[in-house]
Amino acid sequence: MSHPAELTAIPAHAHEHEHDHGGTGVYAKTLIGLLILTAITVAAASFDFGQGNVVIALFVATIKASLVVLFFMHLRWDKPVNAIIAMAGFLFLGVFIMFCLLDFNARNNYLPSNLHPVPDMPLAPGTAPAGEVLHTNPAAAAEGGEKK
Amino acid sequence: MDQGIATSPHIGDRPRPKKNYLNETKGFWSWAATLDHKRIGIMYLVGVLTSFLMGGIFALLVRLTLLTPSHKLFGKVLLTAEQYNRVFTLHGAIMVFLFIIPAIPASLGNFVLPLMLGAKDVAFPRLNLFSFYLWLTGAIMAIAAMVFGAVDTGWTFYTPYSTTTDGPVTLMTAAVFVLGFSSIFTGLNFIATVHKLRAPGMGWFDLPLFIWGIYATAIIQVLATPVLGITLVLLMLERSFGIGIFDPRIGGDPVLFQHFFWFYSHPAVYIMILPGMAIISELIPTFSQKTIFGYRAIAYSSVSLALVSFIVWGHHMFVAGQSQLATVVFSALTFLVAIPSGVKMFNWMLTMHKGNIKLDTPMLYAISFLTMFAIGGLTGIFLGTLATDVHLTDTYFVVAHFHYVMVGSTVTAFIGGLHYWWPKMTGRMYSEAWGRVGCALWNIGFNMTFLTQFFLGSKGMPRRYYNYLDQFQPLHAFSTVGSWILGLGLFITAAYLLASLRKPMDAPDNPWNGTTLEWKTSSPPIMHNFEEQPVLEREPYDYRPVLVAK
Amino acid sequence: MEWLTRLMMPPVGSEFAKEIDFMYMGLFWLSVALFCIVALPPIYFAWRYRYKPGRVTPHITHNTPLEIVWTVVPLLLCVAIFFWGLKGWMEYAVAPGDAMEVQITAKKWLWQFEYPDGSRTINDLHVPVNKNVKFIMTSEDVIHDFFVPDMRVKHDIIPGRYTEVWFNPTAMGKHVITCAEYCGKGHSDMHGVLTVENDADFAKFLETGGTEWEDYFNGKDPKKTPADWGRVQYETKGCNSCHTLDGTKSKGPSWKGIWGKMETLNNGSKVLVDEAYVRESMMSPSAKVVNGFEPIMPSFQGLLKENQIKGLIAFIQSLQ
Amino acid sequence: MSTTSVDLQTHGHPAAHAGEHAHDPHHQHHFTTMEQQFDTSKIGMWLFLATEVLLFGGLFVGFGMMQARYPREFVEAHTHLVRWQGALNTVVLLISSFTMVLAVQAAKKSEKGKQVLFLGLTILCACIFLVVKYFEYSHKYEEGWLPGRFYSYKGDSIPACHAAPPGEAAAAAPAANAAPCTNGYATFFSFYFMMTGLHGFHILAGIAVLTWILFRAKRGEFSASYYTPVDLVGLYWHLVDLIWIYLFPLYYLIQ
Repeated sequence: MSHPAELTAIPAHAHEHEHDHGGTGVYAKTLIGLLILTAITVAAASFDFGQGNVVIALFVATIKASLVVLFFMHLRWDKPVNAIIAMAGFLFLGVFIMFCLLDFNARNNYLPSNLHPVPDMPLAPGTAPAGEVLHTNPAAAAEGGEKK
Repeated sequence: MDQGIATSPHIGDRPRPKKNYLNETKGFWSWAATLDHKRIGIMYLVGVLTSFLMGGIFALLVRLTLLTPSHKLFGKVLLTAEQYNRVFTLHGAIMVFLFIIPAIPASLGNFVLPLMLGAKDVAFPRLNLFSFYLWLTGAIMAIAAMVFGAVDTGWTFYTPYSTTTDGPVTLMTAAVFVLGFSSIFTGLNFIATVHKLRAPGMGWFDLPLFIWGIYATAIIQVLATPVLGITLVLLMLERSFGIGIFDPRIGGDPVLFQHFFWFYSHPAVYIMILPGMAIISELIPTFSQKTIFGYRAIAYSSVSLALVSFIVWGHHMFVAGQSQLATVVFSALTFLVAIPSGVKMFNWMLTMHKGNIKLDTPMLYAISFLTMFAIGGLTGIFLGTLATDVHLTDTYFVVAHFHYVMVGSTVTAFIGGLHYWWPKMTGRMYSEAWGRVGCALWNIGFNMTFLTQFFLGSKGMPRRYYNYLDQFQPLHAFSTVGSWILGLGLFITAAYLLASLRKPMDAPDNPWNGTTLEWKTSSPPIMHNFEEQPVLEREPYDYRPVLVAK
Repeated sequence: MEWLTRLMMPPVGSEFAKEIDFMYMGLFWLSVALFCIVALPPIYFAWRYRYKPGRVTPHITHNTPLEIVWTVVPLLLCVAIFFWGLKGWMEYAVAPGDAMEVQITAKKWLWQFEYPDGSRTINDLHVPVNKNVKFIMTSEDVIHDFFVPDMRVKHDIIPGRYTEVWFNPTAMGKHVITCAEYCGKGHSDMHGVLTVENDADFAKFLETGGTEWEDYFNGKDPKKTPADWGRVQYETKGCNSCHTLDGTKSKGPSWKGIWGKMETLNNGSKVLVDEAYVRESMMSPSAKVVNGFEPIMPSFQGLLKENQIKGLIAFIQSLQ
Repeated sequence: MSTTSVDLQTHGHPAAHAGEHAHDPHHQHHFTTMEQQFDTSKIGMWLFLATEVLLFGGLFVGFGMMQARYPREFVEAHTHLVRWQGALNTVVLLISSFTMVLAVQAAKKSEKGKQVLFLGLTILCACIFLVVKYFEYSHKYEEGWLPGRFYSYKGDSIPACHAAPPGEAAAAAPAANAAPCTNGYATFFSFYFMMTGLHGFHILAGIAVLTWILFRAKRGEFSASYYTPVDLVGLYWHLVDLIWIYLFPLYYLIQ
């Protein structure tokens, strides 16, 4: 009972606040920042840091994305609920990536990808024609198995 | 209908207004182009119930085919193996995507949510209508796919089977893609509505628990469904262009498809069950005439179920070839689901304690929900536990488990909710006596059909089997007989509900002595829901008599 | 309570199955107890507090200690069950090092089993009793699932990858093998028979090289001739890495048209390529090396069964 | 909508608001105030953007997992993308975001001329982006760097057949019958076309809505009291930019 809905809580002059933030100057600075970061990330890519290249590229991209979200998309001044929604999107994407990596990084049981069609076994009635069925060399599979 | 409610604080008997949302405007276009959430809710209701009928017929067909190992009925083979595979796929796909996902949120939710909030409509009425037409488009595409030979992939579309099998798989996945976006827009609409269109004086913890459930559902709809969309797009492209992501012949990974699919489809289980729980949270306090026990616990458990549902999808893949590390992590996280579910059960139980319980039809369904959800939830422990899951997964045990959750719980709650809001939606009371008969048959039939399947599963009967070993025949036959009783119960329910529509309007504004705002307007409501903007004066489920005197 | 276990579970085929049954029954009784706790009280309350006009209900909004109890106790219970399940699963997931390895190739809709000595069977799996057996599985088309209910094990079989499962059978006799991942029209007919037998019987089974070869020699199926069996050997025993079938020279002579030819050996003598020579070349390849080739071929003594040699001879014979 | 707004008056909505806002034609009946209506639209838009993030996110996850599966092939395939084209497009999109935000500001300040100018510039940038994309795509097409089964590049950098994990299984690979194996390469270009294609589709959709907004701005529909559509289209446009900010390094820089 004690929580008034937002619509009654909005002061009448809230609308005017919208004009206060931002401004051409802020936007111009943001753009310059974004262009500089683009230059940095392009420059960094011409050096070989090994795995570091990916980290740098994605880190810079995240800074750039944050600038866009905060200033161009006004999230810096916007109502918190919109920020929560935006973050939820990225958060759940992160969950998705994280758990998939948890699986993929721990895998070690791929067959050699040199699969080739070998019609070595009669096909059960109704199966696809021989050319479409992959035969994997069981001996190769076993070898892969021992090598993990 | 009932005595004693005249003294209740929540009754507001006014003369029935001449105009209501049903008769304010007339003609085809007044419905087809309506922006009114109540009419859109009714259109959805008709749509999902039609889908339910369709899916139900396929279910009965599946059961009938499994009656005997020879699949013969009166000397004729009922379905061949290919037909059987198509029929169970259609049953699954229709029930999941066309019926159960939109069932509660889009039909009852659409109708009730703005009323409960004291709002005139949902936040984006045009988007609401658009999402209904998306649903309709998806339904038509699914039926078209059915006409063009139907698909035999199972509703899960597992690769590489789905990328290599014949049939209109692309059309069917496109249909599901469209249905997904319908679901996204419904969820989006509800979140915005709950945030911005609450009646004056209604804070977050004054929301009816139905709204909390629908809100939690909407979070999943918005955040998980896009991944289903992209998964299906990838599947279609894999089929038509061989892009090499899911099909191992061209370098893809079928287990990646399962990750993609279950990232949506596990949370989708909560798109199905959370609204059911939401309805139960309304029915139990109303028919116990007692305030809800642990309001905040129920509200938080809805949202936490929604969030936890995103991090447990790997439990569908314990033996599917994901890494062992992932399997262990997903099993551990899966057990988290049990906690909020348990919390809800205990709260409902304690709400009934010392109540004043009227066993009207909706309440009978609510109690049925409690028993069936208990069975569905507890058998989930067998499947979440790694060692037993290895034996039980991909068998009838799983089939029985998810039917207890999706049908025994969600559909039971849906039917209960339908009875609960039927007077509000149609302005008419249904036959209480027949209602009880229908509920009894539903319970007997359902438990006969699916309790049996736990035994089939633990005995080692794999799912999606056309032929089975003779030793399973008695159990299959028992299950099939159960499905007839189940069907009869639903038929009776449909019959008396439809029969009630022929009566003149006789429902009082608040037949159940409910406390939420939808009972404050007339039955059926007027076009813009309330004569005056309602202001929340009492918390929901407040049955204290002190305030009666006031 | 043994009858109840038997009512719900398939026959016990291994010690692991016994453990799973124990765990299953433990969870079953736990579930029965929890069902009584959460689902029966509402039914009792519905009767005990049935509607009476004018009855006033108490306004009880919550009870924090009680709520903490029913959050924490189930949580602890869940943690315990998780570790119990993990313990059993570790046993299933990690095969012992000394296990005999059997290759499984699944395809629509049959099982192909290959033993370490090269013996192959279709849908007919034999394993010795009380020995650890590990299965290394892959699929040729779609996902299948190797499920032996009596052993309480199953695992998906994925094309492009191999997966493993193992068990130690204790119950002699026949058990059902079944496919548990939907794979199309013949999914429900994709059965195999697992025969658990004593060491002597198993040795006898291996000696004859499994049972699949019989299909190629009994003349019943025109698509299964001894030469076809030989082609299978050519591709799986590694012959194809040195001998071509199209006449081009590789590390060894091509088999095309070689049958019945007089070959010049590296010592200048000549030899007729007939059954005796082919046999000798497989068993002691360096004895007579064809001119122009290195003596690099390993001996296949003990690696090829009689039926396989016969098949290979028929195959070479057919390459005219 | 028209019938329902008539209903609004007949149903005695609190008169105070009606007076305050002087019947703004854009005011929908079920909102009490324009402020509430604006905030609701914003929430709706942000929710939509969250779904967009997850929609694209699926492709990012797919790309990441396939890169984990085929690290060597992916790095090699990367080298076929032209870095300066990607960089140019990045700059173009960043500038378009800047002009977009100025257009929103102009709408807030009721400056009609500036609105039209900046919206026009934004559309221009979008078109430049598509032109660059066109040259990129046609180059790929000519070389046969195409998705999935259309991959037909015959260049020397792709060996006849790969074994994965690299080298290990080479011994087991029979010399005969080694068809050129494009697994991984074809997958890379599948993702390249899917992700830039979906992004390009969003650019196209963006051009369509921007044009629509441009015409409405020309008619002078937007002012300080009502500029919701400009604001929402702006948010959408920035998201399209934001996705490119991730696509650019992922495809053009990591080599």
